[in-house]
Amino acid sequence: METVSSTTRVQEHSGTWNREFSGTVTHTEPVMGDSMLITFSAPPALVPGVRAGQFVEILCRSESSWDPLLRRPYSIYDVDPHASTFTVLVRPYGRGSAWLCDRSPGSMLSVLGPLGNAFTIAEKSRNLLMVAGGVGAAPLLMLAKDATRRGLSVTYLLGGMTADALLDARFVPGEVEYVVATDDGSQGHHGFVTDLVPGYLQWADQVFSCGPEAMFRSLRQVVLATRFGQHPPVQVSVERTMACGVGACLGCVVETRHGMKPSCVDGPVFDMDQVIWS
Amino acid sequence: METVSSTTRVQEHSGTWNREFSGTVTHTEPVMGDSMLITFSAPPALVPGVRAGQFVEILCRSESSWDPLLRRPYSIYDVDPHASTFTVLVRPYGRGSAWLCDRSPGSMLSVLGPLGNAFTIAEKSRNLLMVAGGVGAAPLLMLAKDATRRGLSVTYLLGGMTADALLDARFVPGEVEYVVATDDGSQGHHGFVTDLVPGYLQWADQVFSCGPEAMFRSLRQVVLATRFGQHPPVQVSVERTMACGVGACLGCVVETRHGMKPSCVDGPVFDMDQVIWS
Amino acid sequence: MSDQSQTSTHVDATIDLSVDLAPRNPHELVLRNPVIAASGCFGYGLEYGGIVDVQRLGAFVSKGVTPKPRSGNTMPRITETPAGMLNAIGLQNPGISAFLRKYPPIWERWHVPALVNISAETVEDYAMMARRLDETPGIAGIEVNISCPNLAAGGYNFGWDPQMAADVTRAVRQATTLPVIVKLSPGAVEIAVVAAAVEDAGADAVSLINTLVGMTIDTRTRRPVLANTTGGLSGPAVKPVAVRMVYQVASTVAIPVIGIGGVSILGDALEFFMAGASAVQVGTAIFSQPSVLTALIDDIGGWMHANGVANLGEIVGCANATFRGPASVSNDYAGLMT
Amino acid sequence: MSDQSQTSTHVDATIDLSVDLAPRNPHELVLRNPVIAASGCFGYGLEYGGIVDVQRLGAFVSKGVTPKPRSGNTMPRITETPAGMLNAIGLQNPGISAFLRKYPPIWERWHVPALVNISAETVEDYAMMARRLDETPGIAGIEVNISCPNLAAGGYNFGWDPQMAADVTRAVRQATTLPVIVKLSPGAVEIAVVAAAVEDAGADAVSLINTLVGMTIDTRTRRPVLANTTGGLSGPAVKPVAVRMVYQVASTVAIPVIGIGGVSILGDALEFFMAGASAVQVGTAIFSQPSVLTALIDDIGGWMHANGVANLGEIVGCANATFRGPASVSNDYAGLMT
Ligand SMILES: Cc1cc2nc3c(=O)[nH]c(=O)nc-3n(C[C@H](O)[C@H](O)[C@H](O)COP(=O)(O)OP(=O)(O)OC[C@H]3O[C@@H](n4cnc5c(N)ncnc54)[C@H](O)[C@@H]3O)c2cc1C
Ligand SMILES: Cc1cc2nc3c(=O)[nH]c(=O)nc-3n(C[C@H](O)[C@H](O)[C@H](O)COP(=O)(O)OP(=O)(O)OC[C@H]3O[C@@H](n4cnc5c(N)ncnc54)[C@H](O)[C@@H]3O)c2cc1C
Ligand SMILES: Cc1cc2nc3c(=O)[nH]c(=O)nc-3n(C[C@H](O)[C@H](O)[C@H](O)COP(=O)(O)O)c2cc1C
Ligand SMILES: Cc1cc2nc3c(=O)[nH]c(=O)nc-3n(C[C@H](O)[C@H](O)[C@H](O)COP(=O)(O)O)c2cc1C
Ligand code: FES
Ligand code: FES
Repeated sequence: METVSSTTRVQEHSGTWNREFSGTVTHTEPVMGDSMLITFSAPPALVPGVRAGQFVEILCRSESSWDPLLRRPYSIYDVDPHASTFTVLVRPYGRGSAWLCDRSPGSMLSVLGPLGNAFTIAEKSRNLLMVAGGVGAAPLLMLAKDATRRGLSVTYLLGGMTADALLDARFVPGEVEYVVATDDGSQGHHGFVTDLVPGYLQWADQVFSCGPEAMFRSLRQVVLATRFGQHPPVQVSVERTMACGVGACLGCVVETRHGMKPSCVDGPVFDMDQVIWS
Repeated sequence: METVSSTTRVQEHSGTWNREFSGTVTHTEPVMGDSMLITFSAPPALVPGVRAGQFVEILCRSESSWDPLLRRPYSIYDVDPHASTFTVLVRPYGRGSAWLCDRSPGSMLSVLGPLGNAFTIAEKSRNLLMVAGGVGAAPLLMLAKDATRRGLSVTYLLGGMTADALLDARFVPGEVEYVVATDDGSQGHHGFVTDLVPGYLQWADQVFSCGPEAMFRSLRQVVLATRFGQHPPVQVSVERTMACGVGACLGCVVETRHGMKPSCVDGPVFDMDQVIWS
Repeated sequence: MSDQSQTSTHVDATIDLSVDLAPRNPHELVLRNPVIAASGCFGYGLEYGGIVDVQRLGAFVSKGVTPKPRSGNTMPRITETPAGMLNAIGLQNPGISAFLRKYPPIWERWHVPALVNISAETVEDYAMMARRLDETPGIAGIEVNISCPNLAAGGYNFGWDPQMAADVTRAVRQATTLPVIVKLSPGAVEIAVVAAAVEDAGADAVSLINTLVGMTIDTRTRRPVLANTTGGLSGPAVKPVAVRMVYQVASTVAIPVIGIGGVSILGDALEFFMAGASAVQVGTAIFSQPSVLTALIDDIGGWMHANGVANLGEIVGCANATFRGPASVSNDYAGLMT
Repeated sequence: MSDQSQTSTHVDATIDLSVDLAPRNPHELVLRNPVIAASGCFGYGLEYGGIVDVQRLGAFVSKGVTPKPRSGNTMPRITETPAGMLNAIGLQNPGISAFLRKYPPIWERWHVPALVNISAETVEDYAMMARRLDETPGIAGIEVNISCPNLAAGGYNFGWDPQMAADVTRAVRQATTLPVIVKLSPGAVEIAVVAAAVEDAGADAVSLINTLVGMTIDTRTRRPVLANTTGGLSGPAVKPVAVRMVYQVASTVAIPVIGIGGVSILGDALEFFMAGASAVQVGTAIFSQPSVLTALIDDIGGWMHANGVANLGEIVGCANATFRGPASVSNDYAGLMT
């Protein structure tokens, strides 16, 4: 199994020079406690090509300001080809995300994307396990929707600090088995989301994960201890500070068995066993 | 005649440590073409002491940004002691003013002030001539309101590029003789506002002016050629780039007969004949 | 604001914010807290009356004073840059004599230590000013601004050359028993070498950085914005350079280091402490938010409380594997801090 | 965007955006316009495919190449600072041999001139790379990055010392007839002295500035943010320093000067031209807004049109009373420009 870059494909679909665009916020909606779903317009040519796992880079400042300087990457949570919109799920954390969560319908956003590779569902896979932590929920929800649309079985595990920080079930397609864990036990399993994983490994053909690095580590422990063995069919979407988003600056590399790879182009999705976990 | 600093007085009125405050925008109103009247709340203790000619320094960036770095000074256009608000008149020009004109009711502003000295109406003065150019209209309108409230006669001359850029007469008290000039002749006198001044110099006991430096220069030509002679009772509010606003940085000095004076403390209002016009 | 003051009083009882910036000097220079208003950004301590409670500060440094009165540069003197500003005030000041008559008598009645920043173009003039300050009550210490052109060296900056910097330091040291802080120039190729030289020459502490030299051009007039052509760059923009230099200097000298450059919020001050600074100076940020000074004192106290840090010395230099700093002078746990 | 391109075609007919960056070199280095993508910020000219029309650029500079392959520094390698960023990529690159196999054959078919940025730790290695580039089609010129530690001088930076900078330049000059641009380090005390030295040693042009050295500390982990501890500061934050240095260098040398540092909008490019730069490089701004590159070309053309400037040379150095720059090489009206 290989994760493939869909960058080239998007280009073909979309004509040239327009992956840097200005999007108008059309809708914002609070979700997962203090996070925000932000929907904005995108050029029609860009929308159909998007695949789950890809991201956009958003400039989090007004035109009158040089600070904060760099774009922030956000996974694409959803696309709407009819309305020609992208949706991202943003947790207010530092300066950029706080600014972003303050936008309202009508606000303009400078967007670069879609960028990066995507999760890859193998042809023979029928049963997919998704393991999400926090805002890692975003790309996996898009993947879950794609998969159910294609008639595949999906179990979607989500971990959060408290019940309040979880994704309301109404956002998750009915066909998906949605199971949650909270650090404080206020909803679902009391503990880490990765505690739930062993129960599904017999069933799953592939595992997809997105969340904090610590979650990947325990996921890896769990997976390596099972039948999946040496080359587990696990794909993880990693998070690195990024600048360019296109492989030009080499600021976002991940150490893999084939060298230092820019996670904005050769990722953010990597086969778990290709990454050298430090 | 001397222009006096009212800084000390404000302090006494207001108690300590609160001239740096957070104001909530309560009202915005387009005026003079693309400019904006912005009204925001101020601590009640600060409002009654304000005198025409004083200014506030406003931080023109969001909390998530370090840029633009410095506060911008804006003349106080009006105060409302009952509502406990200040109003400023802002022309969108560069980065700071554009950001400011984008605020809407509910927005928070970081404000420092009132700062600076004020126009001084001599005890014996009955007839006051005000000569304003562009947003220089702001402090003089406050002065005109004060003066008419005290029963003095006021002629208020305002120059602008076009009719559109002038202050609508409804903003000017009825008692004030309001005369305008436009560069393009679209309203009032076709030419500079200073062309109108000679006709009023016999009548006026004092002249007050605020506007671009070039306007001061022609005002000075006009005044020096008249009965006012060597020590004309003319006060001008000058504009210098400022940083601290309190006399600490010496970035905003005006060269006067008594040396380099910080215009944020010893100004912005200066006796015209005290300034060394380069 | 009064809430914050109460918090800080509360916190003060359990934690120690004080710092000695001149451990080698019998006079010592103990500040109640590590927040100092920087030279040129706080006038003579009077200008922010009614806005900042100057008595709460760890100390303040007065505007640079020179042997003779100076009217400063022609205007414009300041301009804004991305997340920073340029200034070319040109050391407008009344000269050492008028200065001594006017300000120290006021400061003598204050709680807050007043540090006097001095600038000159010859070694002799630095020494002369130090001698006159030495005799004057109301002055807690001297900050020697060596980012000045050396007339004897054709205008080459004192602060760029270890030898010239040491000469100034030695002359000042001999002229006064007051605590002497030497303020380093970021224009030096290897600022740590200059720091080591002034340490050897008798400095009680070093402060850094002074401004970087920059300029901007008004594209409408096609002339430099500042009448002086170039100016000093300060503010958040320079902070990464300042933190790096503090880190390098603190790895090299054993005297206290005072961090300067872009300090605006708690996190900035902590960065400087962790890089090896025992105190920070705040300059440009005062212009944007005067309340930053007292807020920093409160916030540092609050952070120490929340993080179980009883004494600021515990974190000074903790990011720095090769830290030598003041702890190695006054106590012996510096080696444990990495 | 397509609108803008049309405008620019229109403007191109009446004004001349072209610039020769190597008037002393028989090969010459004539760019169609003065906008160059900076080294390390535009990969190998391929990465922004589908986003930036690379063929419209005046030129681009490829990521620094070294004698041997380098896997670069460990992560994190970049972090944001106020109006700037720090990078410590550590020159990740495939090494000169793999580089030569991979990229010049592609560039050979391109219209846009490809400039190759080289870094090394010995004079001999610089010369060796220059020799190998000289033999390779598809390369328009060499940019010599001298902000590198000189192994023979215990790691002292080549770019800080006029003599060491001249040594590198001379060695490269002797190894190639290609246009040679020497990229200066802002760490030098007097960058104009280094510029004069490399001019004498045979540089066709100088480019400046490379990044300033900075660092930031993660106050939660209490460790430097970058795995490498320090990194290079770039972006709008450094622009005032860069403009000042370009101004000083352009007053000193007669070869073309290429301005680098924070260029993000038309006004920034104009500042550098007026300070004495014949062209600009754009680095960090590409990350925030890739369209900046072609927008700048359009906007410079539009500005020249609106301001009656037919040839960019008319404004190069116009803010600079002591400008010596390229006009004094290629024509004789430099003296009229102040
Ligand atoms: C491929 C990719 C996809 C992403 N998708 C999403 C998404 O869907 N939703 C979402 O909310 N975020 C997502 N992120 C994270 C996002 O890009 C920002 O990093 C995040 O919003 C914080 O940015 P900020 O400007 O608010 O914080 P900053 O102001 O940049 O950071 C504040 C402080 O936190 C530190 N910091 C910043 N980011 C992190 C981090 N991730 N972990 C730990 N410390 C950090 C900084 O060093 C700084 O000290 C994604 C990141 C990547 C690389
Ligand atoms: C005492 C005082 C009172 C003021 N009162 C008012 C007021 O009531 N209403 C109002 O709209 N403005 C007023 N101003 C001007 C105001 O402070 C700002 O300078 C103005 O809003 C422009 O700021 P900006 O951030 O938009 O422009 P910036 O981004 O700071 O400037 C954009 C460009 O214009 C240049 N520039 C900035 N200001 C000026 C200027 N004044 N003249 C020429 N070039 C300039 C800058 O150098 C820069 O190149 C006052 C200024 C002073 C000193
Ligand atoms: C307007 C202004 C005036 C200054 N005057 C002096 C001075 O007289 N003497 C001095 O040593 N430093 C002077 N400085 C430098 C500051 O003390 C400080 O070193 C520098 O601004 C960096 O700190 P900051 O980023 O917090 O401002 C001045 C700085 C500014 C902005
Ligand atoms: C991520 C990154 C990588 C860089 N790599 C190189 C390099 O390999 N060689 C070099 O000479 N300069 C390199 N630079 C410096 C830039 O070319 C440029 O000189 C500097 O960033 C200042 O310009 P800017 O402010 O426009 O970015 C790099 C800069 C960045 C931000
Ligand atoms: S963000 Fe620049 S290479 Fe990935
Ligand atoms: S703005 Fe600082 S002295 Fe006036």
